[in-house]
Amino acid sequence: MSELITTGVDIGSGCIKTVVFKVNGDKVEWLGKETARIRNRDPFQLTNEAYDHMLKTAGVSRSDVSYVASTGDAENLSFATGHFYSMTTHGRGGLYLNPEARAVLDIGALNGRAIRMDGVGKVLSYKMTSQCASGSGQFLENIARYLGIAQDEIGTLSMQADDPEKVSSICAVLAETDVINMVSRGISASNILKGIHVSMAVRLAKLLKSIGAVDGIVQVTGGLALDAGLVAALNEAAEQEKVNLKAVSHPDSIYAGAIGAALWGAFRHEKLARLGQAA
Amino acid sequence: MSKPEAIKEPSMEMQKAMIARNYDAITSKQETGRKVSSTFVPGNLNELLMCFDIVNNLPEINAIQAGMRKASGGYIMEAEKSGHSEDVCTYVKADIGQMSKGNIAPNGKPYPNPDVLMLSYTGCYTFMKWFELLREEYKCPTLMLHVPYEGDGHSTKNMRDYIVKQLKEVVIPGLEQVSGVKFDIDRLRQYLRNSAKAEDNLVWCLEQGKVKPSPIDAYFGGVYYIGPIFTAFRGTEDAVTYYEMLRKEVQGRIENHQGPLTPEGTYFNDQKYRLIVEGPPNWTNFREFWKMFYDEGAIVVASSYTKVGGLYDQGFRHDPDNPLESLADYCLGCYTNLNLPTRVDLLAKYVEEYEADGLLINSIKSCNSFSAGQLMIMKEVERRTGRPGAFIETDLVDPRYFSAANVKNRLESYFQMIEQKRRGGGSKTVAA
Amino acid sequence: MRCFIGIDLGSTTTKAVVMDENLQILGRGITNSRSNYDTAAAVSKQEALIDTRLTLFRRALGSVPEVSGKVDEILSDLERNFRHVQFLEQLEDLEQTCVANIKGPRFAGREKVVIEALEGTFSRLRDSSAAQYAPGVKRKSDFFRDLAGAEFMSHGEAVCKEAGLGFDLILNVYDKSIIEVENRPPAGDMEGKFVRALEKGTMTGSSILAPVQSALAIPLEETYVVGTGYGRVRLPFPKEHIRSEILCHGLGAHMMYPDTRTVLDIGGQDTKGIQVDPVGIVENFQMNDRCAAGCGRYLGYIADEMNMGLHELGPLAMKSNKQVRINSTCTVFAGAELRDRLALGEKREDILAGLHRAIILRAMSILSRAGGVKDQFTFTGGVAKNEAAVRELRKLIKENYGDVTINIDPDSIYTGALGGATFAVRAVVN
Amino acid sequence: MSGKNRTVADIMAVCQEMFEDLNFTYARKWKDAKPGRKVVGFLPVYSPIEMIHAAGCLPLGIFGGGDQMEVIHGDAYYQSYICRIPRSTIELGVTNRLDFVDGMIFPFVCDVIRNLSGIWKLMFPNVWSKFFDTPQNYDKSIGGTYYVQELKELKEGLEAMTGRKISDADIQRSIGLYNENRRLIREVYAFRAKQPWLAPTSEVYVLMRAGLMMDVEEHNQMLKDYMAAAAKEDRPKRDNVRISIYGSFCEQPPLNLIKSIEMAGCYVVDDDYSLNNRFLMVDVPTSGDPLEALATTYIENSVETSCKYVPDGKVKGQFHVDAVKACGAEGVIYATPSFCDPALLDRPMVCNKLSEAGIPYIAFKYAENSGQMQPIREQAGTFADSIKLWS
Repeated sequence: MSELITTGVDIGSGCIKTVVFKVNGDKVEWLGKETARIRNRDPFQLTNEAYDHMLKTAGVSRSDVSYVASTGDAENLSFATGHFYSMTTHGRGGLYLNPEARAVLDIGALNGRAIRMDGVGKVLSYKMTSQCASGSGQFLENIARYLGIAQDEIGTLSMQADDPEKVSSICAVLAETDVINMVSRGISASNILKGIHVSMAVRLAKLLKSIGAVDGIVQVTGGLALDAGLVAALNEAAEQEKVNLKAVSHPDSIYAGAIGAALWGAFRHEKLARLGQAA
Repeated sequence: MSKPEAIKEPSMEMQKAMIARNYDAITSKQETGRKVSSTFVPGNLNELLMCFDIVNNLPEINAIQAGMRKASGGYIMEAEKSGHSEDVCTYVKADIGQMSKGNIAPNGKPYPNPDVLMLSYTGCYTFMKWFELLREEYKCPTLMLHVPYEGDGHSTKNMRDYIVKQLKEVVIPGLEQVSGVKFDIDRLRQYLRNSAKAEDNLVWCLEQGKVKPSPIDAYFGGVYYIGPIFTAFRGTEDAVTYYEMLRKEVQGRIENHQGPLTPEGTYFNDQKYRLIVEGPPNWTNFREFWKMFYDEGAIVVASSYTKVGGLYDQGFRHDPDNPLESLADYCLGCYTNLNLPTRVDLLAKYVEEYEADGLLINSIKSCNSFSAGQLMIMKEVERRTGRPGAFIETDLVDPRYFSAANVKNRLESYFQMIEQKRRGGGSKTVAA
Repeated sequence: MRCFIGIDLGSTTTKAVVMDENLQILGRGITNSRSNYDTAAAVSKQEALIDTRLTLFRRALGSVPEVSGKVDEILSDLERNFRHVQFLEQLEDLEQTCVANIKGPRFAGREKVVIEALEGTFSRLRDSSAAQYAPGVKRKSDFFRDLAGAEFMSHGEAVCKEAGLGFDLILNVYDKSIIEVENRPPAGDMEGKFVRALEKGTMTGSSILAPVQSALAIPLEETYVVGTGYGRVRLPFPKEHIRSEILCHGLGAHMMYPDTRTVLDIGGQDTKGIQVDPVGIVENFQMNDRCAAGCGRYLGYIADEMNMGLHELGPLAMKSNKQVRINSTCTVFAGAELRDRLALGEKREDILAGLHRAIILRAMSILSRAGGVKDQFTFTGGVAKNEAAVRELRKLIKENYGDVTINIDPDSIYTGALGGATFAVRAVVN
Repeated sequence: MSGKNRTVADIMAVCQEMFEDLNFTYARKWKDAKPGRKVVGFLPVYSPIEMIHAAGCLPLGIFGGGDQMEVIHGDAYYQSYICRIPRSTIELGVTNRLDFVDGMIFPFVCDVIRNLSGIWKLMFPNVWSKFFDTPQNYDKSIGGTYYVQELKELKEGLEAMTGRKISDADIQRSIGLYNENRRLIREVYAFRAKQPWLAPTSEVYVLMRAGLMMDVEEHNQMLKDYMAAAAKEDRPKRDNVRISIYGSFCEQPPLNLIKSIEMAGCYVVDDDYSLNNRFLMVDVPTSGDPLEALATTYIENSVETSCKYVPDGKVKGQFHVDAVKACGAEGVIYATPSFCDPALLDRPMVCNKLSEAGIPYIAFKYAENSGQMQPIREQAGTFADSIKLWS
């Protein structure tokens, strides 16, 4: 077993995340990280730039890297050694951020993903939300923008709600109209945001239950992991459901996919090396 | 202005008491030792079950009760959490969700496990899956009665023979085994005689929708009128009495030129629009939904939902002289077991015979048996009658699918359109 | 004079039409609906009354021999200047609101820099506004939010870059403030603004001033108002003043084209297919169900996603010669589908062409559901202004229903309000 | 071109063309080739197409419109919560793409397809159409007796349409041909299960779909040719996992979905796509009363799928567990069309049975025109990852 450098690249719908690790058996050292917002740019070109910038900051050169693991929408990334799918990587990444976690809830712009894993990151079951988007992060972002609220204000405001207003419509466009109606009825931004958080939380709690995650720590990852209002709503939903789940976040939650990819990359690299020796 | 005191009619009180007694009979099975079956409304074999002293429990009715109590939303979510799809029938999910929430009957006592699942699968595919799912839960005997669909618009001898054979060789022996009671065909004949009597009076009441103003509401009121005959009471003396009582009340309203009672307890006399309605009602917002009609002066004079448990107004009667054959014919002839052309014929006939302004379809997300093809039905009925149709969408017991603003918008547009056409006078119809 | 007003409160825009008792249209007004319906109704009505004044000016100038042949020019000059005055007034309001919104921990210690950046941005905005309102310039939108917004983005980003400041901070202040500004009831003093516009204009001379002033003096009496549209139940009108939007659309289309039999309206969140008889009475209608897939908002999302103006989508799609098949018309997932396709290397114009076709296919289904298309056919609503959508519609109508006359009025977005105004006249005159 | 010289690419070109052809050129040509020929369409899941063949007609499998058809009028007949196949089938009808079809059989699948049979009667009153209700009672003396009579009525219907009597020998001959077809199909499935890298499902699927649209003898030859040609292909074995796909018996997924699953690291080694050709699991006897032979085989030896009642609750889902073991799959993808009542209501029961047997599974929904494959790749890919990394 020897020391190796491994990197993870996670291309999401709005943002690119890259990380670099030094791995030696069970010893794992995080050397660097970088995010870049896509905003109408070519994601692959941007990835190249962000990746090089990260390596430079970490003092690593491309040739030092043993395994470049991609995840997310990066199946076609030209310089990747191998690709892992996002639920594989988020499970592992969540575990890295919180070794006690036995489930991960990855909340992205369009889909939510629930993953249940064991103590070494092996995925036991998982499920994605699909279909209509009124419960998605994208919807929340649109509404916040409409209400004139910055991303980092959402959580604080939501937690000040005293009488959350439920969004009933299934279709996001009609739900948006619901929200406009609420504003016209004088409902506060706090109560609107909390209402959206609650309906998202209920859906996500349903998702967790359906994969058999009914107790223990749930690590929240993905773009919305830092929304404290959503995390609070999740814990309330869990309490209402009388399940012993505790949703927690981590400042580096957004990197979970990239971290997981990098760590599985190392795992795979060693496995391949062993197989190579055997052959 | 003070609110006038709500009027209630004796038949309503009687039905309420009948239902309460049945729930008590179900929930006290441990004490009484009676056997309980679960079964469905369309094609139910109530008279046959009575021959074995079996109490009849109907999960559809329980789901409706949960819907009207506003409990179904929570049950449905519960079922979806355990892996049921958002796409499928909410009766099934309300039933399954209710189980994991203690399975409490409206009288506050828990439902006992059924002793037999009597799966008479008439006109609805989902019934089959529903009881396969319940079978996994209760692990009790399941008796399947396959009723072929009238795909070509009529029943055949082969279908009838097939059903009678299943009754003789599967259902009756199965019920004997579950109940320990020997089958007595004369007992069945007596019950069927009662059924036919009650059916005569029901038909008379439903046909009074032709009177102006209509003394009945054949949809919102109709679901109450059909209660006893569609559920656990067909064949009982109680049901015979109930329909005699109902007939007298309707007769009384006709004499006084009164419309039916609204839930607010007043007579709905000022009827501006006469409608035929196709499809089941929404139960979670039943009163709100009904109010959208009578507030605008719309009365339902005939409906297809009041035919799901038997098409009595088209002449069918349970027949004591041919007991098993008449049960087979009953199953075959339930509304949802009819093919689309037959449903179109029937609805177009109602529009004409009941002098309605048009056909309104309440399309239910849960129920493909009803819903798949309703837009075709509307087109055809419009074409044949020259009277405009309207289409609204809701669900049985899923509150997420009742958008009051959406439904109200369509209803108002429809009523205003009828009104405008009347004022415009003589404007020709959509018929091509 | 007696004015009959129809107001169509839609989910994205609110429209008003003013009619006289002879069913002649005097003016049209539009605003975006946003959150305050009372304000939206008031603004659209005011806009329609402004337009009414212009009509009255036109009538007045018609009898002035000196300006014969030049009336169009004079009026467009007048309107342009009037709009510019209005724009600057709202811009000032926006700036003040923005400055007032710079508070709280987000800005702690940075207030001064942020204010400076804002002032810089607004000063550039004021400067560039003259060019926006120069003669012959086509503006991207009719709404202050869109006009100010687009300029704010470009100037703001530049100013922030120069100042080494994050743009997100300023953008957030803007988002907060624009909603406040939009939801304030409109400022009055229409006449004053017209006078200022007159002064600003290049035209002088007493031959114009007098007739214009006399037209300004005519009192506009709101005789009867009818409300319709998605938000009609929230309008502060008694029930008899409210009509279903289906009926209003049918009647409005009939008023524009008396021979029309089938109407398609694609609005922000609903699509309607309506059949009307020879006197404008609705015979049959269908709308989309609980899902707003394929409605006008869909294009709004796409425009946001592509960082383009709504008006620019059609022209870009017209450049396509290889349409991409798009199967999902779910508005929110449209963005995902778009990214998916771009990632696969498809061209923007080809994807856009496919998206336009997808919308029209949805509409074709609703028309089919409502009983098909009969001669004449009228297409109304905001999407009727989009040339790419219209092109697909023409193609599909021809393929499915043969040679049918297709009417598209440049003012078709006002169809519902026009129907409403007609009902208002009928309520009083008939 | 036929026989040993045909390559996989040749065969695939023929199948692909038929699969994509929304004008059914093959069937039109077949019909025009001889005067008096008739074509009878049938929908999923199961119809006894031997009967159509015995009547001298071409049985034409109609599986909706796929992802290349723009549905305009079809949507006018269905609410948004109804699956896609009936819409695109109606679209095929109203756009005259099926104007040469003389008869239609709508077998029992669910209430939606059942009601489609009525719509067809209203829309095309001059086309012979039949709702074919197979028994849900699996007692030979009850369900079997009923079924024999139904087959007899089907036969009479076909005779009335063609104006030609169908003899027992006709039916027996057809049964013989379809027995061979089923045998060859079982061989192709076994071949793929053994060496999935040589017979990717994106090919096998199209081969089967085309088979349900062409003359059975032609298809029999094609199946033989395919196996011979595929065995010769130089296709490397990849580090993929072996999975079975269930739940897709009626509305079919777009070909891209199958490709996406394979791309995400899965070899499909069993499936229930276009099930009609494998519905009967054994040879149907060619002696004795042919109607009774068909009925008895249906009663005693047909697959378990969601549109059949399972009389014994204890074995519900066991069929799938056995199938997984038989083909050596490492996991199951339960992929169902959106709004498919039979499959979605069955899903919890079948999946529980798989869990009990220790078989990993995932479940998702699709439509025949699904355009977004990213979530599909992600789910199938994670599934493959999980089996690869930890199994």
